[in-house]
Amino acid sequence: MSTAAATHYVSSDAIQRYTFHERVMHWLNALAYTYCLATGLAFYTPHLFWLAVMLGGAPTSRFWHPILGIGFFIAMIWMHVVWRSDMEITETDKRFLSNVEDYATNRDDRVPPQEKYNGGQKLYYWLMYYGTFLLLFSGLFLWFPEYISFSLAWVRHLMIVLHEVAALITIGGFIVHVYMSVFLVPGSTDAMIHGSVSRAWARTHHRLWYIRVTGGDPVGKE
Amino acid sequence: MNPTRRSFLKIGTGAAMASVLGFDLKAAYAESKELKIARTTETRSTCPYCSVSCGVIIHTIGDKAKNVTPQVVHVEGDPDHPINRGTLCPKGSSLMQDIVNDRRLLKPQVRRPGSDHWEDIGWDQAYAEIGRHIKKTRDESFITTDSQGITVNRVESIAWNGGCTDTNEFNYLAVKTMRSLGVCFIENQARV
Amino acid sequence: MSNGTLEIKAISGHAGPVAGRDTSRDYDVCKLIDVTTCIGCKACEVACLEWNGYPFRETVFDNTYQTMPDLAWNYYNLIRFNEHVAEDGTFSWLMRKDGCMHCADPGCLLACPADGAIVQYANGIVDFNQDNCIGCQYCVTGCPFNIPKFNHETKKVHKCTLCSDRVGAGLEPACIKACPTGCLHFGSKDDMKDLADKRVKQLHEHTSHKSAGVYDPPGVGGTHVIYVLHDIDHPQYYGGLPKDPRVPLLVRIWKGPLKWLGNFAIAAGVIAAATHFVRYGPKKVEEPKKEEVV
Amino acid sequence: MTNGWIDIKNTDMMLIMGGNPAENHPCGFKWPVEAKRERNAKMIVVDPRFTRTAAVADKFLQIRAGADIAFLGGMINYALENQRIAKEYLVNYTNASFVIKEGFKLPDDGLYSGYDHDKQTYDKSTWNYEGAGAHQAPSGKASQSGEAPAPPLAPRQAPPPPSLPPNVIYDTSLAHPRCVYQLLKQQYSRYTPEMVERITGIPKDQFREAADMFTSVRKDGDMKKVATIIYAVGWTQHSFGAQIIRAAAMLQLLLGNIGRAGGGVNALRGHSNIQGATDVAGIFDSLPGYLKVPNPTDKDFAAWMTRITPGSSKPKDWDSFNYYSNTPKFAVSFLKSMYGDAATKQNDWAFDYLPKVDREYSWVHIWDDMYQGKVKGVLSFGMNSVAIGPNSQKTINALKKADWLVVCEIYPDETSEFWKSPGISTDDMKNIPTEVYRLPGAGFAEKDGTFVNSARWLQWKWAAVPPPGDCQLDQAILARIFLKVRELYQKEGGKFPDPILNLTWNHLDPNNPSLSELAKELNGRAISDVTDAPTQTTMKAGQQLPGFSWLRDDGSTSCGNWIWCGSWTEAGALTQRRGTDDPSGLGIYPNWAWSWPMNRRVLYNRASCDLNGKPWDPDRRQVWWNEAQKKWLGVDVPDFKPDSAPKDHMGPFIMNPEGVGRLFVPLAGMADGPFPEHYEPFESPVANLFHPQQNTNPVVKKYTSDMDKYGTPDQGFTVICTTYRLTEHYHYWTKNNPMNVQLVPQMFVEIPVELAADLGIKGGEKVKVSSARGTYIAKAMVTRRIKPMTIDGKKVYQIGIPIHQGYRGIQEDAGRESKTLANLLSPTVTDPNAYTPEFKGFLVKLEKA
Repeated sequence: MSTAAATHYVSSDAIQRYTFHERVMHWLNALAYTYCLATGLAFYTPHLFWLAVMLGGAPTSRFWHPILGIGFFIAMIWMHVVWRSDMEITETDKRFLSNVEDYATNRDDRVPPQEKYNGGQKLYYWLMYYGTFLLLFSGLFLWFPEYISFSLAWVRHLMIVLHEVAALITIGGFIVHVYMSVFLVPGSTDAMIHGSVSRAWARTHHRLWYIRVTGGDPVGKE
Repeated sequence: MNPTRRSFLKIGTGAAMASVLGFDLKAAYAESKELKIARTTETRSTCPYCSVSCGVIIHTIGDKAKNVTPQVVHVEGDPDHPINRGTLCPKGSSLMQDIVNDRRLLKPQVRRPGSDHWEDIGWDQAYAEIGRHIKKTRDESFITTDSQGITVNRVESIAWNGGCTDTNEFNYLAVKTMRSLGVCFIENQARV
Repeated sequence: MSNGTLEIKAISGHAGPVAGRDTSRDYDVCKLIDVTTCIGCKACEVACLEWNGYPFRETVFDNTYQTMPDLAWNYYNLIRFNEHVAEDGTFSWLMRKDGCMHCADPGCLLACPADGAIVQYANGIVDFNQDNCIGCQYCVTGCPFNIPKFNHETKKVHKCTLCSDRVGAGLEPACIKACPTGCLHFGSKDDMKDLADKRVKQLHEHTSHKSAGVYDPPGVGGTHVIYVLHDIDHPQYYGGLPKDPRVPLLVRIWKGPLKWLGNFAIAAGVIAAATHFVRYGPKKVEEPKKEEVV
Repeated sequence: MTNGWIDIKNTDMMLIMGGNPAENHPCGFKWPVEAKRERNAKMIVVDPRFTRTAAVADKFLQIRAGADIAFLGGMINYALENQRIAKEYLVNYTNASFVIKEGFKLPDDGLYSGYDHDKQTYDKSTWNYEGAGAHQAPSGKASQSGEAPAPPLAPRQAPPPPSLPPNVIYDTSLAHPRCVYQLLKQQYSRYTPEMVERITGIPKDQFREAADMFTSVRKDGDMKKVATIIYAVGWTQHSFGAQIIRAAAMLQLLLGNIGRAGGGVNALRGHSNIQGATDVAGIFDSLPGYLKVPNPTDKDFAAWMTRITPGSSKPKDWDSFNYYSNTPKFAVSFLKSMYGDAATKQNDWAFDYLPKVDREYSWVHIWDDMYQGKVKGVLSFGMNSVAIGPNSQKTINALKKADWLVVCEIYPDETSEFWKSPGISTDDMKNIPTEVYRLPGAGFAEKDGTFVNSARWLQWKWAAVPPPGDCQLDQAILARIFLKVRELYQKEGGKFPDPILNLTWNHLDPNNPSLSELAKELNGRAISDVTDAPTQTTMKAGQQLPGFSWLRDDGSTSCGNWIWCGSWTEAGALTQRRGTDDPSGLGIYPNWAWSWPMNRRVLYNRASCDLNGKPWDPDRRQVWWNEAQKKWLGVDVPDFKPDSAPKDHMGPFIMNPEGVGRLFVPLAGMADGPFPEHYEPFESPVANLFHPQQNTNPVVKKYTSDMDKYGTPDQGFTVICTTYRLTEHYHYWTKNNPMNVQLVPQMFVEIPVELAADLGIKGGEKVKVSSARGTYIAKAMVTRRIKPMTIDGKKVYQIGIPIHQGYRGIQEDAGRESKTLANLLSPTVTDPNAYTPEFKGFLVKLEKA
């Protein structure tokens, strides 16, 4: 593990966390989501309408929002195919979640060791996964409201609220996700960009995974 | 002429930001779409359909300057007219489509005996042929006296059918010309 | 060049108050539709098309005198024909001019996210500005009367402007001018209410229409298009006029509490994250000892 | 219209029947609505269908098409029975008190006295007033009423027709058994509510309610209120159409509603200028101003004048203005206008130049004669003959036999393309020898000139745009044709060229006569100085005359149409006036345009006052007698002799020789009886309940060629069909207008729900309607607006067809219509008075197409 990594930003002890394929997948998903988020927020509240203007004008935003929404959905399905097995909630995750307060207050020593993804990440994943369906389903009604007869106007009303509630929930998750990956857990963003993390990082945050991929945990043995 | 869009003043998005905090105390106005008949030439006419005789105003482009061929851009009721007072029915309201209509006949045509199509014909040629037809038919069948020997001076082989929208003056011309030819069959939409 | 301007009272999708709102006087305009004198001649339909210069639509015969089943983006007003048999067997042929009601509390404007796409003038006219329209059709969702219509080609929504261009220049709307029987009337809202009330009184006293009434639904704050109906208790007989139209509750929730709650939640989320970061800082990686590295 | 459009707002009660003004005259219909809104006037609508008019009516009655006389007769009976009549008006302003000759018989068996079964005509000598003393042949003879159409022309060689007695026996107590009033009572006593129900299908309770409502204006002898009757071709287009209108006029006379603001009998003409066309004699049987055409019995001008100038016929103590006594002045001035210097006293004012006619040359006859090969050429200017007349296939087949056809039109129409009408193959065309010229004329916006509306207003319009393409003005086209013919006669001679060569043609541009020149000619001018004796004023030679009282029979004046004299005077074109003042508030607008005669807006307005010249209703006063000035004053122009004091008892109906309104029309006034009698339409599913042996009008005009077929219920034609227009369309014209096509894209047949259920027809499906003459195919409109009727216990269905389908039009050319004309169905049967075909109420069968 050696010379090739020399040109890398990550120390030579890096281990691969995300393949190139996974990273492309994540960022496409992120791009679509972010675009929908920005334009969606513009349509959502007049105070953020300027977002749509900055993104090429509101009519353009309205045009691309549902199309990128479909893109987001496809990316999400792709992600699901790739990550579904990694995302199954296990006993480990439940333990993590019961100790989430420790995790949130950075008392990481009290947090039980985690697999490649911890319970919180998995929850975020499922939140986004199901949120995507909700957004797509309600979004289709918003996309083509003219095909809903006036006698079924309540469907339109309901779908708008559903779309917004779903969006708000994903936004909540998204804020946490961005905060954690960019600020709270240094190295996370690097990982999603370059694909690898340091051994220490892996050992700290995802020890079970670390052990699995390194074949043991010489450091952790007490 | 006739832009379909309105231009709104000071309510564009940029300006919206300025007014977020309500700084702008000047009232916001929207400039309305241009009134398409603001500078047209108005001609008073009468609707050609039913007998209410609604007054209509035909709006044409241009101010009657020599170099302009007037084009009808709008037709509306004449508000001064005591009967219709500006109102028009669905037919009267659509008179512009009658004046400017691509189904209009634009040149004289003739269908020759036995033919299955129209041919173009010049006006002079048409007048010459029609004049000849009328004279021939009249001369062939003119009745100077009836069976009792009484002078009747009539023609029973030519008929005149006048339309509902022919003006009085035109009808008078028809009565003059047809009666002078001796035509008896002078009829009009008025009968049916 | 323009011929007139109209003062703005409300703007869709607009952050903050409308500049200078209520700083000058204006009067509310109103279209009165006295259904009891409508003969369904469609002069209003044609006058509207002629004024707006819209192209012709291909229509098909559908066992009715009604021009087409519903309004269209380039067909702002439509007479709805209904053959109605009352319980006592009395037959009536009801004709109602359908079109934008110009609500005082317009659901379309409330729902519209696009800044300046829908404008309510101080005189009560609710007007769409297609330049700013984003084609989302939230106005369609917000409208309790099923009025705004979408143009698939241009992705813009249209509806009756109450001839804001004519009114701005001091003329009456085109449909009003054309109406042969005077079933349509135009003036200030006060005058039209007055006229409508008098007509209703007359119908009560001198005709068999004892349930006549004025349709000026309070659920949308009153409208700037009001009806006199023979039977105010059953507006639905007139081609689906809603009995008590309101801006849909969910739309109100969406544009009211939900919007503010969401705004707050998003802001709170961001602030919470920042606070968390300040309080706890980034997570530390537990650096292993050098020799332990494989 | 005796009154005018705006005047309807002054009414208290409306009977709208035989017309659908909301549909066909929407802008005029605002005034009935105004009366409802402003005066709480009631509106009764009687129609075979629940129409757009019915939609805003106070009362709607569904009547069987063609049962109108039964209904109106029932109304007359109701008014008489309940004394809902205007007694003073009736006695003094109508011929109710006149005594009728002995020997006159009412039509209990369907026939009046004097019927000749072989000739199917009446000897009308008993249809006359009883004269006091010996009959002296007065200078004039029988006349027609102002409203009634012209009588059929006297048969050749008949003895001179009987004339009205100058001194009529009368009985103002109305008790004389042979007085008009008693005969009227006797005639209509048969029209009981029960009978009305059996014939019209209107339940008798509903009928009573309507009759009570309408006649309520005369409740307890009150004379203030006024009722009007509004009709259109729903009455005219029957084989007894003129008599329906007569019945309405009689009802109005009984109620004292004629001559009054908000009253009258108001014909709503269907077209912009057919009133003008009739006024200026675009029809065979009159010359301009309703002068009767000369016939061969008129050996010279004097004889013609003697025949057509009526002498007054009245009770000796009464006075009669008898305005038609001026007929020679009008006739001479007309001939001077036609032939100018070529019309001299010496040559009898060129009397021989006028064709003498002794038979009917009406519309249906044109095609009948053409079908028989007699008519060889047709000039059709703005008239879609194939589509408009009855039995279109006969018209098409007739045109196939013509030598030439000249059509001046603005759109491709059915008439100019008759030779390629549906069903004619290219091979067939080879056998059609007709040479057809289609000349592009000018549209209304491209021409100036005047129209006369229903209210008799002459209004000038101005040209807005030049004709497009190679189109020419219609007057230029006609002028060029005429001048070509004249040139040929000048060069080559020919049969009797004199009238052609001598026709006046004083136009700055002979090839394109200006309509203002013609309008001035119609008004008339002084040829030499003319002085009005009473006022000692003089019109100089060449000056435009101010009114028809200036016309002379010595050749010193010329006038194209006497009733329009006063329309373009030295003061200019009064037809162009745009004064918007209405000082009286009655909607008279005396300074807007110009109304014939002499700008009078309500005809017979003397009748709006009582015997003493005081208005019946002071709130709606139109004219009144001013004792101090010894003359009639008014907000309208008095339609009366201005200085005739009330004590002279001059009758208000100045165009009648009697001076009074005719409840009984004497002599040749009507071809089919002095009183209207119910006859069945020529094709009817039921027998005449009054007299089954005389089912239809005994003097009905029908035709006998192989194309003239008539259907009976036995042949399966059991459904009554009526035809009409839609508000969105105008005859066969707007099918070229995309806007109108958009509103009603396809033509349809209106079918009652019950009939559709019987036949398994659903709305929108194609149906085939067949009559004995042809078939019509269109989509079904299944509706509750036409209900099945019970006629004398028998279930009868009616259907309706809007007439706007043709074979050239936007939808026709696009293949979206079946290209059948509604008039393929209608019969060649005409009213014997007005010669109008029976487009309303003929028999058909209906099936799925």
